[in-house]
Amino acid sequence: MKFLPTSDADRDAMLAAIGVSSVDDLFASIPASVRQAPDLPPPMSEIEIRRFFGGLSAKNAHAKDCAFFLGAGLYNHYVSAVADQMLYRAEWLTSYTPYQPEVSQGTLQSIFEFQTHICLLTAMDVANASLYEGASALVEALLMADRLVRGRRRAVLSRGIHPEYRETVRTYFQNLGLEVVEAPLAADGRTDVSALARLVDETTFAVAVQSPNFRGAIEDWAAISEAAHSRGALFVGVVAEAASLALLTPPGEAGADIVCGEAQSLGVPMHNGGPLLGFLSCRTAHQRQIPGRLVGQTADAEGRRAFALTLSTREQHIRREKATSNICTNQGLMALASNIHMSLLGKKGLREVASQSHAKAEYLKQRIAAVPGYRLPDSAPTFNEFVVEAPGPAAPLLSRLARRRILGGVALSRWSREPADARRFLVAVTEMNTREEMDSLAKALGEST
Amino acid sequence: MKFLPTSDADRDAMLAAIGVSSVDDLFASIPASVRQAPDLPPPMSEIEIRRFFGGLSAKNAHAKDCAFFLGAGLYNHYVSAVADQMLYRAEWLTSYTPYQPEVSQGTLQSIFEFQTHICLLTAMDVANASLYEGASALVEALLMADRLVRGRRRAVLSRGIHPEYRETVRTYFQNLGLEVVEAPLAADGRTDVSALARLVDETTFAVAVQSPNFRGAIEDWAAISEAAHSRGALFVGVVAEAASLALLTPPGEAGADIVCGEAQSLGVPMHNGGPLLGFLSCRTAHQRQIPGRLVGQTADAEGRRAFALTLSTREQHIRREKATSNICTNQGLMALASNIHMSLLGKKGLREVASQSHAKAEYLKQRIAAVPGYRLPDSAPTFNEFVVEAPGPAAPLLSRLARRRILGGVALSRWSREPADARRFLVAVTEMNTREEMDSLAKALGEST
Amino acid sequence: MSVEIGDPTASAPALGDRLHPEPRHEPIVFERSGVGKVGYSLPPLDVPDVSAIPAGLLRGEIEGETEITEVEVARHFTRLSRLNFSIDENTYPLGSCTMKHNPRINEEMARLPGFAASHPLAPEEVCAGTLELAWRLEQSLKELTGLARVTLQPAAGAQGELAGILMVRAALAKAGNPRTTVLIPDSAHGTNPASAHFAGYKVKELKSNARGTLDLDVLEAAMTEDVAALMLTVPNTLGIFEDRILEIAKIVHAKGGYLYCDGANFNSFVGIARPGAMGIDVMHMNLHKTFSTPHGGGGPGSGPVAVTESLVPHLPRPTIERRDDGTFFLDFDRPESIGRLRTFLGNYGMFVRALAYISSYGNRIGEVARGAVLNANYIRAGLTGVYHLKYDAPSMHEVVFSDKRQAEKGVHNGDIGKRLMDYGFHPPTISFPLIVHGALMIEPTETEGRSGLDAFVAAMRAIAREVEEDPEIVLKAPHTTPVKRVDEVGAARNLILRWKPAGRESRIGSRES
Amino acid sequence: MSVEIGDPTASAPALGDRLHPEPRHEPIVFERSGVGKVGYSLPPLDVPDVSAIPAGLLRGEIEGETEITEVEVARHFTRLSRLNFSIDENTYPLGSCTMKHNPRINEEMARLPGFAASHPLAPEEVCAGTLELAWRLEQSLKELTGLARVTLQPAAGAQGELAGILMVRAALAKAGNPRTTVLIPDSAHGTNPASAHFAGYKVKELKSNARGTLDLDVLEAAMTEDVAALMLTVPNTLGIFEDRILEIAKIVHAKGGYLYCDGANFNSFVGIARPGAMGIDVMHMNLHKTFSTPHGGGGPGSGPVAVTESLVPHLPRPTIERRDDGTFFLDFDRPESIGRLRTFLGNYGMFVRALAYISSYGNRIGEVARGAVLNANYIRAGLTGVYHLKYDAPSMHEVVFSDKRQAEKGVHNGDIGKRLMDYGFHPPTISFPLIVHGALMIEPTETEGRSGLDAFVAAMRAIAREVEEDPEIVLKAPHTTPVKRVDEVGAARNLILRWKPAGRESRIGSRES
Ligand SMILES: Cc1ncc(COP(=O)(O)O)c(C=O)c1O
Ligand SMILES: Cc1ncc(COP(=O)(O)O)c(C=O)c1O
Repeated sequence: MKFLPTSDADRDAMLAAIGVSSVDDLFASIPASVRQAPDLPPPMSEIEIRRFFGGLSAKNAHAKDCAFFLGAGLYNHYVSAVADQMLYRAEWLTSYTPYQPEVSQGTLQSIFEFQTHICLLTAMDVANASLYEGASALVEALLMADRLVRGRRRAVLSRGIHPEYRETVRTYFQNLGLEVVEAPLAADGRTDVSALARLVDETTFAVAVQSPNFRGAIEDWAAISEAAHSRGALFVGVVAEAASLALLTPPGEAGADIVCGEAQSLGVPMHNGGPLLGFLSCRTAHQRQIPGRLVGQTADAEGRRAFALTLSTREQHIRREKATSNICTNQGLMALASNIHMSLLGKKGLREVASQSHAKAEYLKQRIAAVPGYRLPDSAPTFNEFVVEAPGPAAPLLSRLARRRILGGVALSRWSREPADARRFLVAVTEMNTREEMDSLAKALGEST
Repeated sequence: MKFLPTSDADRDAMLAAIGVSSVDDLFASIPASVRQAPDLPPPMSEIEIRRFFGGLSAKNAHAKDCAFFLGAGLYNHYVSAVADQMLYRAEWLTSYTPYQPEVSQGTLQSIFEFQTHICLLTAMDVANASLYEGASALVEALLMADRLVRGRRRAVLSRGIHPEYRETVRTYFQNLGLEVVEAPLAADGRTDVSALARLVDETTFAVAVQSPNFRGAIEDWAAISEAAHSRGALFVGVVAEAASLALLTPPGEAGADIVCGEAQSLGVPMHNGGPLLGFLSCRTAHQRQIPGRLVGQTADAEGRRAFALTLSTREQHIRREKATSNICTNQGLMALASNIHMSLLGKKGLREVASQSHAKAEYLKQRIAAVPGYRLPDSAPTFNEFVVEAPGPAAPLLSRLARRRILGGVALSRWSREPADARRFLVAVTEMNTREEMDSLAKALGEST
Repeated sequence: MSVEIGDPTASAPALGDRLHPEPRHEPIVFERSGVGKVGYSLPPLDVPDVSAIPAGLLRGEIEGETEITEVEVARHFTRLSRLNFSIDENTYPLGSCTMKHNPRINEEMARLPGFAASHPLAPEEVCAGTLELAWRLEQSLKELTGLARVTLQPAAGAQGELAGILMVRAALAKAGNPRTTVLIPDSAHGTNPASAHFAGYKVKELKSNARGTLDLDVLEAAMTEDVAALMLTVPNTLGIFEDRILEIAKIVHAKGGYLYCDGANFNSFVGIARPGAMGIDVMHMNLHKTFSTPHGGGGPGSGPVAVTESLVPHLPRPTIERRDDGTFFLDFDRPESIGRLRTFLGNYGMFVRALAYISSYGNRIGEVARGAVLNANYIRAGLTGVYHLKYDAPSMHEVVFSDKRQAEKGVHNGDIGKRLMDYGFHPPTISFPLIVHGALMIEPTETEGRSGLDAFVAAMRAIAREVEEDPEIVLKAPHTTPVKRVDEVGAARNLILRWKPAGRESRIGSRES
Repeated sequence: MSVEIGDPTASAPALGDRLHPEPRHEPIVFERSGVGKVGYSLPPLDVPDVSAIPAGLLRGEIEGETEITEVEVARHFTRLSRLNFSIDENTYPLGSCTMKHNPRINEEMARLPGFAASHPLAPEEVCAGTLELAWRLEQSLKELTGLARVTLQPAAGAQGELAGILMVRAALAKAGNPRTTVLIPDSAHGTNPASAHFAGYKVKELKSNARGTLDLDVLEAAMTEDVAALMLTVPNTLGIFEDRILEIAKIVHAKGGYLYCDGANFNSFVGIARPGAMGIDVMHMNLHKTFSTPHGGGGPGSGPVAVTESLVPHLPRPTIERRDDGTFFLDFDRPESIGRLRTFLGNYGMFVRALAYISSYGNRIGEVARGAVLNANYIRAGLTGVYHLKYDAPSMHEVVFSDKRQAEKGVHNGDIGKRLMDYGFHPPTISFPLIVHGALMIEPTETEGRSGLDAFVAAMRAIAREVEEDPEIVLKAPHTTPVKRVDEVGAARNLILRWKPAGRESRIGSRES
């Protein structure tokens, strides 16, 4: 086999050294009754793999061959060629979690740089080395808040949080005796802050709100922070479209205790939904309760600056069931991709990506609002994503557009049974969209009424 | 500009250190009258470059989206993923010719390995580090022969040599007082060896024959070697489809003095015709007349094995107009790609590629011969390429097929004015072609009669 | 770029560094930043440059972010990468991590635009290829595990463990009582108890017997009606296969419990034997171990979970289903599902790589296990008598020695690991299993050739000799790495977790309240 | 893989290597070979396995070829690569070679299937994109050179020189007399005389004046009716611009000769001034220098040649033409063409990269030259007084110092270059220009930042100090490279030009007759 470097001659010599006569002898401890060769097709060569997977790939519409307006927590932002090609380097691709700092300074320093970027973007003190993705990052943030605020069992979540994030929270919470209550949205698409405030009480350990929220509306961090802190709850800021952090007031500036979410927008391709890049940042005061890996700066035996994993006593391999999380493998390579991306675009570029995305979204809003039969139900300011209400059911409409190589949006009916939502869909715009694409979407909508 | 790391502040500080007030001052020695800003479009971003070049790429039919049977000196053979991705490594991609061995051992050892592979495949003693491509490699081989055989001015070339190789020879020879005569092909598609023998005399310094020749026919090296050597001329074996070297008697075994040609088939993508990979190998006795770079094994100051460029006194940077060639930059990265390819496939794989290509070609020959109105004019044995004669003009026929995503072959009318050739085209087959593709070509030919 | 000697008036480097004046470390990317530099460009805005966001919701510039050019970024990350050890450099025998060769074709396939640039929320009609690929991966994993269904959703092994235990809990709850406890051998990986805990269970640790395996009497005693599941690693983290697996399953099932298998070590019997036939009810796999998706310096991974029939109703939502007409769809209508553990379908890019890997071996995938076990036993044979072997039961894909003998000379497993770096190898795992004090957990994987194994054995033997003749050389190791031994204690004592402009660093450590 | 210590019974490494026992070199790929190993697989043959080739024309197995697996190949070439210095590691100031940053987007574009997997002999209708791209590149180069047409065919600069001189010869021959001689300044690169020679011309070398530029009196005297062309490098290899270029052109043209420009140094004025306006009739460019296509360890390059109107009929065949309807075609019907210099259209992959590069800068491409000249002059300012500067005329993109002062201490340019390696830099060019004895030819290129230039200057100054205080450290350099100083003389004395199985090597050197 082409991946197996042991020739028959080598194998025989090795068996002799081991002192057995066949490789089968080494499997003696596996009961014969459970052994069975798999019923799989014969091995495929690279040429066949390219044909087969190439064929599967060709069956999918994607951002490189369609006018693309899908979002809902996963965005088609610019990824540089330098970042893409850097990931091919074996030193990045085929190394493990940097347990041994003397031979892992590359990965360790890159994580340290990533942690710094996240702190700067969220305006927080400390960030971890990554989490799986946005939804589980929110779970980790809430569990962290629960550890920090003893004796309270309830988390208040805005309905503006991505529905799959909220569903994930329920999955994790169900057996931990933790309770979730959801705060409604107001008519303008934002969280109804007064309703939320009424739900917060002395049993509430955390208030979590996402901005821009799932409908694209920009929330008022300050008011929410006030609602949470006034009752002694922690304020968890959730960000699912991290490109917005370069333009909008970061949660850290509005008093967030923990910020978490999805950083895919910052240099990670869509990958059909994964691998993504969960992140979590917090205040220095809370850093010992942070989940996941942390890299710290230190020195080597000769006094040179060096980096190492640190505070491991929080982690499962030492703390076991008392660990701050069960996470072990995280999203290392995606954190590297994002570090390269943020470093390359930097202060100016991250901002320009955000402002272009917003300006283009505003243009598309106007174009669609002008199409007879279509309206924008929400009045709150948005960043780069917004809800459109069609004259008829949205899902079939979007399927019709897809056949015309326009991926026009995501139907809300996927997550909502509300009748009104059956005619609604989310449209996302980024710096990658051209005016022509947006005009073509508006035109196509006009034709499909 | 994104590729220019000098900020305005840096620039000003640098100007101060230099002692001038503006960058323009540094251009004072260029007459004002010749200065002019270029009339080019504004700078393009990566996103725009991807759109623009992606659009141009999409206009071309290629081997990944067509049934592909084009050859004529450029073949669609398998290239491994490991070779492709290895070329991204900056250490290979962005280094220069290895003038400084202490920091170039990677490139030097790889060339040494490449030289060895070429020697093994051609059955010769010495090979150089690469030449531009096949046609200029033949020129270099002939000029080398001319230096080795003093006082003779005539080279005899078989008409079976790729027409663009022969045209290149004429371009180079025209002003050097060297003469070319061409030996005809026999009816079976091979060189007419007796006619060739008659053309060889004591004014002939070299006899060059290609096998498989341009029509795909396998030549009889031994007879040609005899014809050349009997008159004291050197025998230059030309190989344009290097995959054949793993299956057919190598020129070195048949007494060739110099072997040259095109190694693109050995791990280099088609690249629309370039970069390719010229090669040249010879006998030890002639090594000091070899053109181009050579890497030799030596030792470092601590006695460890090391490699370095050697015999540079043959080269232009030292010998100037007396150099064995004017070549400087060669095809380094392609030689690396080929070294990786040959090393990976090795003894068994190179052979299997060749035998599969041959077997598939034989299958297609039969299928096409069975299509009414089509015939195979040549009777000589072929490797993986052969001439087909259509009932009507070949060029328009091939254009029709191309619109059906079948690149069925190359019309001989491109190089030949002979009436019969107007209806003829070359068909090449490799291990990449499937039976289905070949059946679809035969079917399409049947339909287009 | 050597900023330290960036000043033309700087004097020659200090004597100690005379031969190697170049600073060995790479500046932090923020230190390469310079006012006014740009490394990117975007197309000019082709719509009106409007902002419809109230000023109060806008931030100022991102203070401290970089200003840097592409060439500096390319150089920075290329230089940083060269400070890493990788599989493509040499043997990486990190026990339990299965550091095998990552075939390059898998990377190529994962980058096909129909996968890398696709979106899971596109209309079903234009997702036919992505759905089919995931469905085919599930079929392959079903065949290899001999279990009823597989969820691909978990992002890594630990999340797979949680998903598995949550499904067990759902099934038990449905049956009337979720129970309170999960049994876990003391040799287990830390994620096992942690995952059980986050599923709401108490953890009861089972002491391993003298063979290093599960003691059936201990199990019998602990296996009450209160126990939801036994989490067993097969083979266990000592590389020993629980040869009484069938009896273990009987005992667990007899009390209505579930047998959970941590499949991180599936590499040792994939294609040879089927967990389903062993009585295993639920098992996670690490695609980034057994199925060769690259570790990427700490992920991404992917932790599919295979389950027995009775747990199928509780699989995470959605499942991927095939219609009779051969089309595929996502089934969200699964009322008894535990719900979701994350967004979308999982780490899809890893699905592509893993299916490409499985396709490369096809029905010969058992060769992987055979090679892995052969190699581990070859190393065991080469080091037995040189290093102490606490448990001498037959080894599967890895062998766990200890530093017992070397410790008498004051040299510990960590020191031996560091010294291996000088010999050009990555150290073995030394942080666990906890039941072997001073563990040297060695997993060569099947992609190491004999000459590499010989070289590794020779190095381990040479180090053992050094411990006898010249322990200092080992205690002070490594001597040849980009940085010398790193002060990990110092990192935890004075916490510096992010870069700050010079001068402000000191404060960080102290800011903690 | 350290095969040297591959034997488990091997003893500890020799004392000298105690700290660094790992062998520093990588075995030759053939030494990794092992009987029965395979690293590839092909699809099963889907047609009858026939051979229609007479046995007499078949070879036996390729004796000595490799048997090796993918993992070993990946590791071998990854490890080998790490022995190379590259632009992405640090400043690479190799004079005349223009080692600038190679933008990664260009690599991505060159790999698009419509370029990388396309064939130039496909029917014209399905080559629209490849033809248009090449045509657009010609248009850009016409605009930048101010000349009438450009051929993209030459594979590198040297072949471009030959093509250019052959066109001159064709034009002169057409006018009745091809003439016999080409004039070349003594500062020229070796390819110039070599190319002139292969075009059938005698070479007359012109002595440069005290400024390092062409002496007009010398030119006047040499410029007879027998001279076909003057081959001038602009700016010359000393980095000095021939400020009397207009008079030079007049003198050459007055005698009916052609002015050839070696454009290898176009990087210093691209986008600032146009060669056509200077009276240059024909000029080659190195896409792998000015236009950033990567050097790849010695190529591939691409050497387009721009020509004035009178040479257009003689361009190599075919040219790429645009029809009025906007479609493109290849024009083979060019009776006065010099013919072809190679197969197909040229190094097409380099066309893609170069056009992407030109597109990235667009009308701001002059910034390239401005940056290159600024950087060279900054280095010149930093090293003046430390190293001897034979010619002090203004520098453009490079500056040529010499080892004159250091030579008094017995340290030569080669030693200084080797010592630079210890400081983390690639040496400058030392092999030419021949008119500067002990040359240190430094070309930083525009993609080096100030901090990098400062570091380079500091290193050069530190070395100058070392020459004074401790010359041994420089004479014995490098100290920190993968191999120590390499015996290049030995390589030429005992020629070993290929690997042979152990035992047979010795014979190779002696086999020569
Ligand atoms: C035995 C064992 N179980 C579980 C895990 C956790 O898997 P992951 O790191 O993918 O979460 C690991 C890997 O670290 C392991 O070795
Ligand atoms: C001044 C000069 N002329 C000509 C050449 C030859 O160019 P190439 O190496 O592309 O053949 C070079 C490059 O080495 C050069 O520096």
